[in-house]
Amino acid sequence: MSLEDIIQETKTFYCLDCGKCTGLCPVSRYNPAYSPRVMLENALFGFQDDLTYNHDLFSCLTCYACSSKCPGDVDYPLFIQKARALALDAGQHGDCAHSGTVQSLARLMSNPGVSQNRLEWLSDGLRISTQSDTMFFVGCAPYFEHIFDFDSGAIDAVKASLKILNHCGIEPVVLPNERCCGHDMLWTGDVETFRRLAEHNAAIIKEAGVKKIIFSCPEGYRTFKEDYPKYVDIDCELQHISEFLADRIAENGLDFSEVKRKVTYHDPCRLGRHLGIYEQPRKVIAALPGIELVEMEHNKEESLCCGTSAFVNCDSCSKQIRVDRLLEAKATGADTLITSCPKCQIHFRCAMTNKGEEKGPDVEIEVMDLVNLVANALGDGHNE
Amino acid sequence: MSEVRIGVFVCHCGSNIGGWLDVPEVAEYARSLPNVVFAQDNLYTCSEAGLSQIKNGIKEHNLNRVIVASCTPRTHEPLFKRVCQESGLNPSLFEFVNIREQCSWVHMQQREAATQKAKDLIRAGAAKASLLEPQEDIYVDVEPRALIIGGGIAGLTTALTIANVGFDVKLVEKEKELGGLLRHLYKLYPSNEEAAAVITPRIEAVRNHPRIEVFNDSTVRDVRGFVGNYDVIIASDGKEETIKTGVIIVATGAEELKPQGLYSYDGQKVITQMELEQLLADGNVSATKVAMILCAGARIPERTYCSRTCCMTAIKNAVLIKKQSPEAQVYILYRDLQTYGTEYEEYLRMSKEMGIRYIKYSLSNPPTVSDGGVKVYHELLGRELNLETDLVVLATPLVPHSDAKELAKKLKVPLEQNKFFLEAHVKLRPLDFATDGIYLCGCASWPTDVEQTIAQALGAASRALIPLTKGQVKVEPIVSSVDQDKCIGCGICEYLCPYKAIAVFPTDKGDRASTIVASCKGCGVCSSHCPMMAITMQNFNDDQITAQIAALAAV
Amino acid sequence: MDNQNDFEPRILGFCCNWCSYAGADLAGVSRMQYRPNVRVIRVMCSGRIDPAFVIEGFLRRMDGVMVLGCHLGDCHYLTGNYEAINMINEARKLLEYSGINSGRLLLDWVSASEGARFSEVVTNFTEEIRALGPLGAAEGRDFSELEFKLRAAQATARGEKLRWVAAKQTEFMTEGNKYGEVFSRHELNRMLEGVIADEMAVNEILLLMKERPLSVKEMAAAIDLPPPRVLRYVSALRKKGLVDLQSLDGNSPRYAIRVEEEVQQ
Amino acid sequence: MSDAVLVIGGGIAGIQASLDLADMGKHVYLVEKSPSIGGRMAQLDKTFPTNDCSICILAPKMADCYDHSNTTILTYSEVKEITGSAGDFTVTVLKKARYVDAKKCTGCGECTEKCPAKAPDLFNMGLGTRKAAYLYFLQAVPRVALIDQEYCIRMTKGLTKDGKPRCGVCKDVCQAGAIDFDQQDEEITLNVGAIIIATGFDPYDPTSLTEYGYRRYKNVVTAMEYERLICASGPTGGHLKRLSADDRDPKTIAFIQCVGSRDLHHNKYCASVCCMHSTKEAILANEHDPEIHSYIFYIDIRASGKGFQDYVARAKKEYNVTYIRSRVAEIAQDAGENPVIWYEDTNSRQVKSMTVDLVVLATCMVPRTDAVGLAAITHTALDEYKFFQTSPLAPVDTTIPGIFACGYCQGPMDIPESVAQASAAAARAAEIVS
Repeated sequence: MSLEDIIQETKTFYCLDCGKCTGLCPVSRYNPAYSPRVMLENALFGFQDDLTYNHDLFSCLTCYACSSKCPGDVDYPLFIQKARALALDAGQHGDCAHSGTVQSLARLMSNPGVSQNRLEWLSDGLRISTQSDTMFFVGCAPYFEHIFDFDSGAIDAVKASLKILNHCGIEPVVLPNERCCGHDMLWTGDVETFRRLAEHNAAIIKEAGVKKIIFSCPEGYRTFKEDYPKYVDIDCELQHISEFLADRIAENGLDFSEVKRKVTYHDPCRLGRHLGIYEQPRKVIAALPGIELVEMEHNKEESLCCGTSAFVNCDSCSKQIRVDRLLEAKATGADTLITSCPKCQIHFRCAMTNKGEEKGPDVEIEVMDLVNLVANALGDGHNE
Repeated sequence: MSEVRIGVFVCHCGSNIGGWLDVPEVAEYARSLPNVVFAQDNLYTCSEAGLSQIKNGIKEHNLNRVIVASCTPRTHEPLFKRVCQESGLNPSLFEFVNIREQCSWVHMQQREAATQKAKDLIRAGAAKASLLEPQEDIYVDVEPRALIIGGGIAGLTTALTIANVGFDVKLVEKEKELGGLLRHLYKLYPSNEEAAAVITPRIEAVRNHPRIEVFNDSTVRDVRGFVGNYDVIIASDGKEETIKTGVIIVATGAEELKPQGLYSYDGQKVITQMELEQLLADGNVSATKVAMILCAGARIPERTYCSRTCCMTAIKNAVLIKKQSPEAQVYILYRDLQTYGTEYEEYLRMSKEMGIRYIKYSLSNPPTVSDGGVKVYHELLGRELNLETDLVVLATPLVPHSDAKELAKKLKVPLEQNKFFLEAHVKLRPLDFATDGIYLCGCASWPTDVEQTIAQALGAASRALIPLTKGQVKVEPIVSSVDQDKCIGCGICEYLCPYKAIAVFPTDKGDRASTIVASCKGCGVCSSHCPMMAITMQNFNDDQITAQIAALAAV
Repeated sequence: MDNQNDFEPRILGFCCNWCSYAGADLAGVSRMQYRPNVRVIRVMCSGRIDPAFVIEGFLRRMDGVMVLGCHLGDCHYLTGNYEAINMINEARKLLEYSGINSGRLLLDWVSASEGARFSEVVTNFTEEIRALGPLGAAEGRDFSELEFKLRAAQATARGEKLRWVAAKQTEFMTEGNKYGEVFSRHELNRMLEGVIADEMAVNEILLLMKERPLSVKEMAAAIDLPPPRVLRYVSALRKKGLVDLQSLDGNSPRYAIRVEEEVQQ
Repeated sequence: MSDAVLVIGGGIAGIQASLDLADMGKHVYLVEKSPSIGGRMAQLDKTFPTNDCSICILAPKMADCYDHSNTTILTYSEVKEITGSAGDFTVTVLKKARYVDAKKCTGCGECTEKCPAKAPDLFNMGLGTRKAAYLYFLQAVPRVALIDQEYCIRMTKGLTKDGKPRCGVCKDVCQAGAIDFDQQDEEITLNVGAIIIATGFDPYDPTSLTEYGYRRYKNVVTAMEYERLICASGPTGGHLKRLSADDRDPKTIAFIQCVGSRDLHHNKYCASVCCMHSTKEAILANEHDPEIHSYIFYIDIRASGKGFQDYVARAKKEYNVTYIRSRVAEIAQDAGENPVIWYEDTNSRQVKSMTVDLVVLATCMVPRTDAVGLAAITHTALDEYKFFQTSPLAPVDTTIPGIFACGYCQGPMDIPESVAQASAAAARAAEIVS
């Protein structure tokens, strides 16, 4: 793909040079050198090297804060995604967080021969099947348990999701040979690895014969929904678990025990701005008796990113964004910060473990995935 | 005449007056003036509420003079005079005192001084009002004919509209051919129609219209008369012809500035948009690396205005080049893009989609043109770009014709500072001149695109049709009158009157001057020059002015 | 005398309806701030301004008079402002003869689009008058002295003789008099000045006699003219039947205004 | 055949078209939906580029139009049906009940004074309240009160237990005996030869631009609200102050351009007048208080009309107005309810924030919501933006012969252009009914 192709695909030429993207960009506020607008403008005037050899190409969070409000409707995150592929062709990699472990893992998984022990987390109480029409896509949570030196909470969320599905009478298919969805590969420019992963997943899903896939990870959900169709066929209904829950609650209601919490909800970029899902998680929270939901200054469409995506380029700027977000959460007076993305949770928890070294402001707040909140409220009585 | 009973209505004009001077105090003061029997303040005297207060005041206090102290008589006098008339008071017994443009708006930080000045002006107004006399309206017939100056799209459109309603039209064009600026254009934005296809049928329609007579190659030599009765002397082919007409429409257009000395303009490699139009029309554009520089000669200290049409012209021509050769690189160097409205903004978007690139430059760091290239600092990118070019096109502003000033003088209408014609009111009377019976449309007034020009031309036709269909117009009764007992028939007034509206006639007392009312425009030169002080200007007579002076001076 | 700094000049303004008054309106809507010293009377044309109005202003103790018209060539009435030049020129001479600094009279041009210029002209003129001080200050004379002269000037301005010459200026300069003699501006000025000198003297004499009967000598002393010249004027007035011999002061006859004849004023 | 003309919409365009035709001796029926003619221009404080007081120059035209012997003004009325064709249209107009007898009402305001029921003041853009019995605005033409049945206690609350109406204060205090609770809507049939549509615009609701916090933050207002705030006959009597409880006078004001305009997510087009009205509003702010510093955030300054460039230059030089090239990204709020503006200064390419006292959103202007209905009634076509469709070469001709459109309902334009178009429409109509 040439630079001109990228301009055409992302409609970069519609840029009004108005600067709204840059003004909205969470990165630009901390990194004055970083300007989405100038990045686009350079591309329009053919300065390709200024793009591919630019460290800041990897600073973008692809959070869509810019494009969702772009008056010219330029798809900047897509532009970045494609430009990173160009950069990779030129031998340029971004700095990846956690020493690139996540990326390496994904590349490893793209090798068809590799064998994994994917279901080791499955405990006795949780039921899965091989016959159901519904599949639950686990994603990378089983690996996250082992990568981070703090409790990522990722696998707990998977367990909670399964508990919820079971409670609703669903024993989903969970595939032992499922691979990383490829999200991080795609967004770091490694299209080839992404394609291999997509093809693998498409094949095993087809083989499983399921009709519907439920995700608790917004990245997997987005990738299946928006990116897979360009490479593979997935002939299934796709749903995020918050959508699933909102539907269930609207249809029959669910019997919840009281939740004495004051919570605030953090919209993950992939679920929110990428896919427009703002109301369902809030409806789910509102359905919990006794709970109080307070909104942060930036919520829904204006929600702030957690500061890192695709485990790329996690620097001081990312940390600052994260701290700001946690401070916003604390400012609401909530005792719990709810999110529905395992990665948001990881990044927030990471920020809190780091706080000692930086002697920054107190950002300690309980962070919990929406599914954990719901699963807890379902109580033991319902959990056979 | 019975006792003088003056009512004074002092207007707050919202806060326009009330915010800067003490209106109630001024009204209170007015009440103390000689002959003033009633005074009140109103929030907006010109509102329905204010007007009915005037009516009530006249009725309840048996007023026989009304003073409104508010804004300028130049806009609101007719309204208040009408209200007086409706209340049975002769409108000439109304006096206007301007305490807004003359006081509150120009002495904003001097409340006391402004209040005092308002009192003084009202005192003078009351002094004059006491001496006002009722006048009867004067009506004159309108010659049922329109004369249009300029045969471009504006003039042609106006001519057709007026003729279609059923009036004779005389169309004067200084060039040999009709069509104006459009004759030099290739295609029009945003419709992409060929200019020729637009103008030619209209020229045909005008040529074939039984009610329209065209004077090609002709100029206006002189204009005399007044609304309804203009005599326009047309010079063509060395011959002169006088046309009697009721109304005159100025549709003389404008011309493209030739950018001599700007950006290495040479008419070859560096050309104007209109020169490019010609090349495009002839299919003679082979350039594939084109830079267009906007605001060439516009929005600079010596010509501050934005010519409104050049951005779209440039974009349209850029699109034409790009359509002709899709591989062409076209850059548009701009300062602020004027793609206002719906279609132009869409056109801009389309041009970007086609690959035309926009570069913003600033006046302090303008592009430089050299052989084969343009160097420009892209303000928004923060870097200098070296554009290789084989053609540079300058978008230059439309400027008034050099003879506009002369025509303005003949018509006795004003020009604004850039020498475009100045309308009666920039907001609400865009197609009228302050002089009755003369109208304007199109680029003569300001650079306008074709759509706007047509709208204005139709609009000017409407304005001109008012006196034409009415058949007569009212003349302000500000005319001179001669005291036949004092007059000695010296003829000085006849000599000085610019309108030949006063002349010496034999009478049984000997030669005496008298006024030709329909021709008199009320300037008062006769009155100030009469050796015998025998001439009175109605509504501006010596006694009234002297009373005003005395009242202003009284402390 | 007022302290120069506290002195707020009182200025009378005349604006024509089409240009300068419109310019004042524009200054208004544009909120151009200027000194509040000028009181404007709106007339249709600057050519309407009779020199008598100007004199009247000073008689009423205005410190300055300002006449604003359309720019030359832009007059709504074609030539009105050229006539204004003639009239103001005449008024200026009358002021000079009355001992008043003619800087107190301004004729200038402001178009309908020159709001800024209007405010500038007003402000500048106000400051010029402020610098001159109250009427009489720059002249070094009491107002009562000036008043006498101004009353004479007023009568002169309203008198047939001066009005005739003044009104004929344009014709004399372009087409000439009835003998076809075309006059230059300089010649006309001399003619005008001659008439003014005579008429001022005559009117001063009449004013003096209005107070009480006077001898030629007394009159000559009062208006600072050689007695023979005063005698000439008095003789002319007698011939016209305006003045009568009233009594004798020693050898000198005293003259008085004829009772039944009112001097045109 | 009829030589009368129907004008729909009583704003400046409708008024001008009516006046031209009436002066030509044609009978004009002017139908206006609201209780008074005057339209949007009546809501403005001043007009650019001369700072003429808007109502001052409009009011005489309103009065002329209403009092003209050749006009019939139907306010508080709507066109319901149109049949026929050019030269001979039959029009059905619904004249809504005012519950006040227009012939008797003197507009004295007594009923308004005493009415106990409050309603949002729509003329003041919902800032402040008016009564259920009200005059649409101070300079309303005709000066006839009306009763808002949605808020009138008598009409909403029903009878008391003993079968008596719950309120009737207006009727009691009206000395002219003009209050008539039994008044009914009326259908009027008109025969006209031509129709002129001049329905104008609505301001675009900026609530959907969530990043600007309109309605969330008290000190973020729209330009139309600002016009009312700064107008002497507005809800604050012309005292420019913040809407937050602190009531503070603003010292710094940010004017944000292109709010919902030139934006593919909202309205693609340029509303054409915002650069200039914002410039005017900034000038007015400084005039109210010379300490006020205004910032105008723009993309392109569209100042191409007569005298506009000089006006902008004066705003910079004399009125403490700073122009910043940027489309504002986000408006937040600090603890003192001060709006915090985040933006990229595109000339310096720096992301900056600025805390101001007041934000004014120059919202896009969109066709009136009922344009669609009117298009259906008249069978005229709308363009993709829902403006009445015309062509550049016949700028006031709709797609139906004999029906013309002028002013903002035809496309974005300023007042002089609307006036010129209104005269143009009058000329076109005159060609038919002459």
